[in-house]
Amino acid sequence: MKARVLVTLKSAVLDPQGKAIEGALRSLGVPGVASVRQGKVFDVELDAADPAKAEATLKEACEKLLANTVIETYRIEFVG
Amino acid sequence: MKARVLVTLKSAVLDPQGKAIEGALRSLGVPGVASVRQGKVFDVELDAADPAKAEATLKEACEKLLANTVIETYRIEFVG
Amino acid sequence: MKSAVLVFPGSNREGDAARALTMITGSKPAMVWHAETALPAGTDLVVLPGGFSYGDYLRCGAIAGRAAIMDAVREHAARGGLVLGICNGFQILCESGLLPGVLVRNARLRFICREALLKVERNDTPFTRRYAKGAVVRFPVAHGEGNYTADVETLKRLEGEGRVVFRYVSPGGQRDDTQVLNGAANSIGGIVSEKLNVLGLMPHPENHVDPVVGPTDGRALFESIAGALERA
Amino acid sequence: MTSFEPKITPELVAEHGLKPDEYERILKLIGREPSFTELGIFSAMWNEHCSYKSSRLHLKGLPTKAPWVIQGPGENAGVIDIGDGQAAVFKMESHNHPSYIEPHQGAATGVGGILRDVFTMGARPIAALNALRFGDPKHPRTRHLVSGVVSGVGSYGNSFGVPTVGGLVGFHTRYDGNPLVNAMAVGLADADKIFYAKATGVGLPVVYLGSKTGRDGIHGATMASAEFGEGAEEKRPTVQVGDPFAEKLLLEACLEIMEAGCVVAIQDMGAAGLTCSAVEMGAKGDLGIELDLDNVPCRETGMSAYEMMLSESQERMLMVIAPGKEEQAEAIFRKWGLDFAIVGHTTDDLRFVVKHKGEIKADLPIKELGDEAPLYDRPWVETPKQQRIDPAALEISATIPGALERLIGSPDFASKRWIWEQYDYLILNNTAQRPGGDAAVVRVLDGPKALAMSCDVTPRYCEADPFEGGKQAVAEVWRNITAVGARPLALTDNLNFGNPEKPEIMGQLVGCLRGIGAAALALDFPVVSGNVSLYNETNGRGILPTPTIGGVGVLDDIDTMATLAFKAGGEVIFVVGETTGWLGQSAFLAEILDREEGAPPPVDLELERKNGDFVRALIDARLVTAVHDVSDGGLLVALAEMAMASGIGANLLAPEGINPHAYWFGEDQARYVITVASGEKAQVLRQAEIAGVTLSKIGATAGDRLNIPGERPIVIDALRERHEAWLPIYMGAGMM
Ligand SMILES: Nc1ncnc2c1ncn2[C@@H]1O[C@H](COP(=O)(O)OP(=O)(O)O)[C@@H](O)[C@H]1O
Ligand SMILES: [Mg+2]
Repeated sequence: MKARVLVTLKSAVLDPQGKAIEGALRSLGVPGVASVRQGKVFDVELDAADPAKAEATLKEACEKLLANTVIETYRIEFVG
Repeated sequence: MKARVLVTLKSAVLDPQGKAIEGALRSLGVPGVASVRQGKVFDVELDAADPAKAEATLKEACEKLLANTVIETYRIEFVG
Repeated sequence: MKSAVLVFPGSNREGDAARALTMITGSKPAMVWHAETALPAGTDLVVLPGGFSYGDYLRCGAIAGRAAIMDAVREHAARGGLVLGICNGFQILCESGLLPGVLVRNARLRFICREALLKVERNDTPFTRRYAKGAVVRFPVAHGEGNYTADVETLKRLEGEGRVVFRYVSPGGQRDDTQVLNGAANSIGGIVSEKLNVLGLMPHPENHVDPVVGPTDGRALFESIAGALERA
Repeated sequence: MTSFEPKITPELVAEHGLKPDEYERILKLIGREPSFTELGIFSAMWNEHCSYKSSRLHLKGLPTKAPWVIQGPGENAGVIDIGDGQAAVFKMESHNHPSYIEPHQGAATGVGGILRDVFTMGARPIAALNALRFGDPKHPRTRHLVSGVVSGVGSYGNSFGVPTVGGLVGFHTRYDGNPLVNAMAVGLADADKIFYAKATGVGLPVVYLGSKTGRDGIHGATMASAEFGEGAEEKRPTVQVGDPFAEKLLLEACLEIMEAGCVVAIQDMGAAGLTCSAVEMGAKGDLGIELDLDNVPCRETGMSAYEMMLSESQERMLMVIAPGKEEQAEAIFRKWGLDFAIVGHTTDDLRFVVKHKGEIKADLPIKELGDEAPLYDRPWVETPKQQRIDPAALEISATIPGALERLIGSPDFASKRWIWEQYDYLILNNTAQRPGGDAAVVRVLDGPKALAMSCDVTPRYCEADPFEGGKQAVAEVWRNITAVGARPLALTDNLNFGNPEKPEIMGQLVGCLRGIGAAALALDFPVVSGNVSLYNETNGRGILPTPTIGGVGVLDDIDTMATLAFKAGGEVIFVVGETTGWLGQSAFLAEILDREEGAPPPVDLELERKNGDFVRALIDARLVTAVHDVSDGGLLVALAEMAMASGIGANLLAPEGINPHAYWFGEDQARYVITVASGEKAQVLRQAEIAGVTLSKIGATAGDRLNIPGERPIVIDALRERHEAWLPIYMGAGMM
């Protein structure tokens, strides 16, 4: 079973990478980008076939490790 | 207009980060994770309201900066 | 005094920390592998050294923050034992919940190795007793993710409780947020726990202890610890 | 399942970089048509990188011996005795092409490779250096390359935990499509505990250690093989990704099993991975090797024998383990979280046998794979000599201060702080001389001994006169090491050239090698390791000939170490050596007059030695307060660097009987600037007389400006600002 976990910064948290990218895009002459925020994506392959169990596993993975909930939020998506 | 850009490593490319996370999940006792690959996600806000134009802008941003097309592939998604 | 230096896969300044401790406190620390579940009996000081634990993949310090040994470190800290986290060690302390906040990529996104000036904001901690209050010291930094961030309330609390121990300053000794190396909130270089027994800092005092290789402003930090433990 | 393998066609042979006559050689050697896997093995063993087929003949002329040389060229790295039972282990290697394709990963894996070379020998890396050459700053790709290469070098070394203490960075349009990334590593080992690739003992396990094997870096024939393999859903990148974390674990694990006496032979898997490492271990030990690829830890599914044999996945090692030590070795590797697999054994039949899924994929004579590699005596022509430049014939409008300011702010001379501050140069707490000096100085253990190291070359000289340029590169490195007070002991070279099939290029290689050899011999500075990188060409135009030299020397007492910063006002400034005003191929000529012409400065090796020994003796006797060698940019640039490093200025004397521009900016060799406290002046003059060394007083330190009679004063702070400005502004202009 395949899943995707998206970890993004909470909106109140400063994102230096996003800021730098905005600046770089501007100086590269890419027009019309108002803002960029960078996050992480994890493509996870799971042994479980049961979606409920898979979801529980991923939740545990996020809470324990993948996201730092002080600054980040996460979202779990199932792909195919 | 909001868009999401997903940048992931091409499948044959070594992903040291994913590997380290797999190991960490294992030792944290999170069961049933067969493999993890880590990528980046960019949440982009665009001035353009025209989807075709927005797509063109994002493509340019990816090719020029967001993705390292030698080892990465990217995907553009429009969110709401 | 008995100190323990933790070693995680990917730690790389554990030797520097051990050398500084040995040189200044006169006793050699125990090197403790991350997979251990207990600290050596009678440990007074735990040092989390610099490096790239687990490659700093995922987030710096994240994986190490969840290592087996960290439960023992938490207990040690809860008992009032001293804990010093330097650079990656600071990152690990934040990730493990022993200190608030988090360290993210430097504002300019580049790794930076440079001598930095820091103001010693208080000298009533076990780590800073041998510095004058307000003294400006020179410690090197060597990090790519030293940009300290926390939410507004946490920052307010830290400042209100006077828990910022080291702050990056300009040569004049003034806090100067435009001069910071890494973009850290409030120019924070190091913070201490509520009970003052856990210190995390990004710069490397252990690399400025030996006149052969540079200034020696870091010595007093280790002397402070030794002194504090002697008195205790 | 019998895997399908492509037929051997002339096209396939060509795609493997083998010439028709080379293929004939293979047929004759094995008496039949090779299998696809065997063809891959031959292509790996017989390419330029592994076989040195174009350069081998000429490399033979290099002096490689001295009483202190423990291991010369031919192993993973050179080894020299530095006294007190300690050995320095070092080498330099290029990662030019990969760095052009993907600068960050290319440079990172270059650093990873050279570190592995050093710790394969049983040494713990204590320092890294890097020599970088980029194209014209105005070239559209240059900024991207600088940014990527520097972050790659830094990220790998920083994470691995080795201080990056020195290097060089140059720009020239001739590197536009061919940046050079030469990485050097220096390690420390007990002199009696060096490990080698040579296998001994029949029937011993051959063990695979480290990271898993993927399809990384399978070159040339990949396009062909991709059509046959599985999972070709996207165009396969041949880029290797470095994992410094894995390498750090590999280092610790390797040193631990070496210490535990488990290792008979060890070889890292670098270029052409498993193939080169296995063949070398067997061939050096006069043993056969049989590999069973079913046991190779793979990262990807369905890898063929061909792919496993040619994979260049990083952070891997091959070892022959001592009898009965397998379990202990395995436990150590598992503790570090690394793969450990027995993938074969040594045999007594001198065959290299590769098995996969019950099939024999290769069965080749192991010695001949290396020994019978083609060796070419390629035709070469000598580079035509150029005229000596007469300063009087030059039209110079720039004032001397104006020219200095322009030079010091130009890409080649501007401060490289923006770069080296991205490298951790302090870790291990032994860096006594940081980037910015003539040579880096790294304390050995707890001292007082230290190693001095430097890398250098002046490609402009090499192009104008390969022989003199080769000599000069060695002399300059020797001088840099001398200028901190150390005794130069040995060097490593990294020969970066264009296409050797062109007689002019081959002439550059031959000329430079002769020059390097002559200087190494005259200066007792033998070559103990090196690397050759050829075919650095774009659109038929070669790079400037760039034989980067990396040197190591020993400083017995770190307390005597000299630095280049002026120390105080009121001290006498002397120049050691003769100043004739040699402007041919000088930086002044190139940068200020936009002319890269003339004969480069000749190098008098006897004089180099005499002047260098003199300076070293002064340092040793603590008679000098600051020392800097005079290299490109000439006397005034050297003085400016000493002033900028300290904030102290100087009142300089006007030259007599010599064109002032040529005097201040000429690049005569074998020179040093030294400062002497006034009390020691007489003593120093006497020493010079005894040694027969030319010593000229050129001024005294004072104030915060450089004052040249008849010229406007040069304000040091302003000069420093210019010096520091160029690179950050350049790098900041386009990107983050
Ligand atoms: N790529 C680099 N990495 C680390 N240090 C560097 C690099 N490039 C230059 N440096 C350092 O900057 C200083 C000046 O370099 P350079 O101008 O090449 O010296 P030289 O006087 O020998 O010509 C040296 O200390 C050198 O080690
Ligand atoms: Mg020099």
